[in-house]
Amino acid sequence: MTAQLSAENLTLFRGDRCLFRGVGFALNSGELLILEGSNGSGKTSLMKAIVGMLDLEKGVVSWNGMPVAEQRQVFHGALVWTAHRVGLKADLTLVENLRFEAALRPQGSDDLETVLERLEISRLKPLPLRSLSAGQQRRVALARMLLADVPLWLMDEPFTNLDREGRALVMELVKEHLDKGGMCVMAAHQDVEIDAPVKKVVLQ
Amino acid sequence: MTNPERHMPSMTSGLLAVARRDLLLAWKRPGDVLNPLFFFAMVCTLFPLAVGPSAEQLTFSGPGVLWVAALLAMLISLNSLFISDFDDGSLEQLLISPQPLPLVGLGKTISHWLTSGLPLVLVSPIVAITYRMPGDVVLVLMLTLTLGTVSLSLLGSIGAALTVGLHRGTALLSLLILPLSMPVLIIGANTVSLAAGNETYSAGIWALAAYAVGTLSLAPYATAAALRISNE
Amino acid sequence: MWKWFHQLASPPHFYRIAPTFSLVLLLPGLALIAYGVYAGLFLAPMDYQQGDAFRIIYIHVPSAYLSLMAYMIMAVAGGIGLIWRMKLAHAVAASAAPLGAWFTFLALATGSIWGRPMWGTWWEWADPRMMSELILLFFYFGYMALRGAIDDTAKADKASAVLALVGVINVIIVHYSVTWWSSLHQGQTIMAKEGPAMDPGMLYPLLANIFGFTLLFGSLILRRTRTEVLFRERRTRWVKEMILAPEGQR
Amino acid sequence: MMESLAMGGYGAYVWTCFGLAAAVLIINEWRVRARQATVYKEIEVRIKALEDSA
Repeated sequence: MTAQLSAENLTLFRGDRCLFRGVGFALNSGELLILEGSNGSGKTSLMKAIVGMLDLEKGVVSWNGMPVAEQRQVFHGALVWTAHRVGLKADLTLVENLRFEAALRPQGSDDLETVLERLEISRLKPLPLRSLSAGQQRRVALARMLLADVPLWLMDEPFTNLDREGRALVMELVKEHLDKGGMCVMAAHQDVEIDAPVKKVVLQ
Repeated sequence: MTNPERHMPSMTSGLLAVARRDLLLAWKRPGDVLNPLFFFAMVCTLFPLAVGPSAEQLTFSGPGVLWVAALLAMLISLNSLFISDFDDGSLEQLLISPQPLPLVGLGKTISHWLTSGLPLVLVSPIVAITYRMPGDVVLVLMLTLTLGTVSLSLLGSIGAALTVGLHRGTALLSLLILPLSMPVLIIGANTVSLAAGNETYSAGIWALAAYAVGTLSLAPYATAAALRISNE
Repeated sequence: MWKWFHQLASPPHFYRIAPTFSLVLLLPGLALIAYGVYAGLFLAPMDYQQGDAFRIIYIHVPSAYLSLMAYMIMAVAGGIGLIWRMKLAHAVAASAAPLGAWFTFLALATGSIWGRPMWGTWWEWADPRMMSELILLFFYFGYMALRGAIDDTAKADKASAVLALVGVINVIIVHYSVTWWSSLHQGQTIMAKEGPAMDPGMLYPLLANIFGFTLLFGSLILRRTRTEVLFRERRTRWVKEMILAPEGQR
Repeated sequence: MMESLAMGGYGAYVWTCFGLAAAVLIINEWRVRARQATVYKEIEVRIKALEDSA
């Protein structure tokens, strides 16, 4: 059986500089893919290339055996990407932000209240995002992931700005997602302790 | 794992959600809406000061001055169309949402028109009266401004999408948008002048309407392409 | 055919053959211009209305024609580059812009000089062709400014291609709206239209100059593109090998 | 001879235009050549420097 998310021979240039060359992987449900490498090694760019934001010099990313370039909308409907920047509006409240996100992609059965309780940000509901700490904003981005009904999670440095407790929570959530048959691609420069089948791509 | 009744939001829900969100943001930051209006009023004040306040002068140059001022005010408001979304990363999120990007961009443009074009149309009669424009001509002015600002919002969204994320984006945006907007200015201002001179002006209205429909059907695709390129 | 086209579009191949092609265009171009200029200045009969001033047409019309053609090339090449991801096409578009701007400038300057004895003014706002040409120059400025503002070449190529495609539709609309506008403000003399029934003695030098200028333009754009290709490929192996090759084999 | 150069009184206009055209063509020809030379030179220097250090 072909992997759900696969990539072959990905090569990307930024201007004259080659960020990575010949990167490939195959990811099935229940598996975690970790992109390793020091800062500036192109982890974020690789992630952007996977979601189709960057023009690859060479290589194909496939979703269910079909190139994502040919089914962009289907693929984007199957993923949530927690980028380096949370990508939420600072002037809107937590609920307004999440309600907006909900209109964009398929939503799961969990209701907002439960998810916010779980992430321990329920009491921050009426506040505009700009009055939240960086760590709290991260948790709102996690709520966006939990609320969406998508198989593929992409997380760029999910542990930044989180305390020990927060990091444990992220690992727990990812583990649950994988156990339900989801997939996760994670860029991280520190060790990730998740009890699940792990694949790695190391960038120089 | 995905639930069997997993339903994808409809095509237009992204458009509506984006438009609603931007309107909400504008509501929370009224300054962004008011500044172009103040600018419009001020430019209209500059002209009588520069060329003289005689009634004849004002009726003659009124349509042109109002139109130029409206065009510049639109230009000012266009600067911020994509910048804040670009800065906080929500533009990236829109690019990878399962919604068609032309419609997402259109949603932003609609909200832009509602918060900049429409207020200009509504404020223009006040300024027009000070320029001694008769009532029926004011109506023509409002009609041309309505159709014209729709085109300007749409054309402007292309320019804003092309320049988002560039250092010297502001000056560049004017350089890109002003030549593109010349047909709108020419037809809009002269239609009002014709109406003021009691001549037939319907051709101008039709031309503006056709131009608005044309940009409405083409500009969203150019904006979407430009947004993808700017975010590479 | 397709294969031949692809080979032609490969940067090293293009770089090698461009000078030859450029020369093939340049020599007949110069010959045509030499004839066109000489015949236009001294052999063509005088215009009964404008006297000898009409001879400016031998510069004005070819440059106005090239100003539009360069814009078309820019837009078409940009479109090809966007759709088929052909790098050479983007290099062509990048080279066409400054050349087009120069010819637009030439058309404007000669038009203005021609206008002085004919209209009695250096600049006639109500002439639709001059206005269209002026706005075309603004389009060129915008295009070059956008290119200049984006550091990443690949990104600049794509963004400016979108702008050129949007612009090419608008250039046409600008022309129509300016024509309509000037029809509202008539009263001043508009430049007499050159009818189709032009004396052959006047027409042939004009045709010679149009073709000659076009060939010269083709030669310039080929060589400009060649430099552009060299610059863009500066880190590739073929450029390195070419530079390190012994003098005679370059 | 002088008469035909005077262009019936329009000589100044006509000759300026032809002169301008010549200037534009020459400037462009020169710019194309100059740019090719600079770009080539730059690349040559850089590649040779890299080659020597290697």
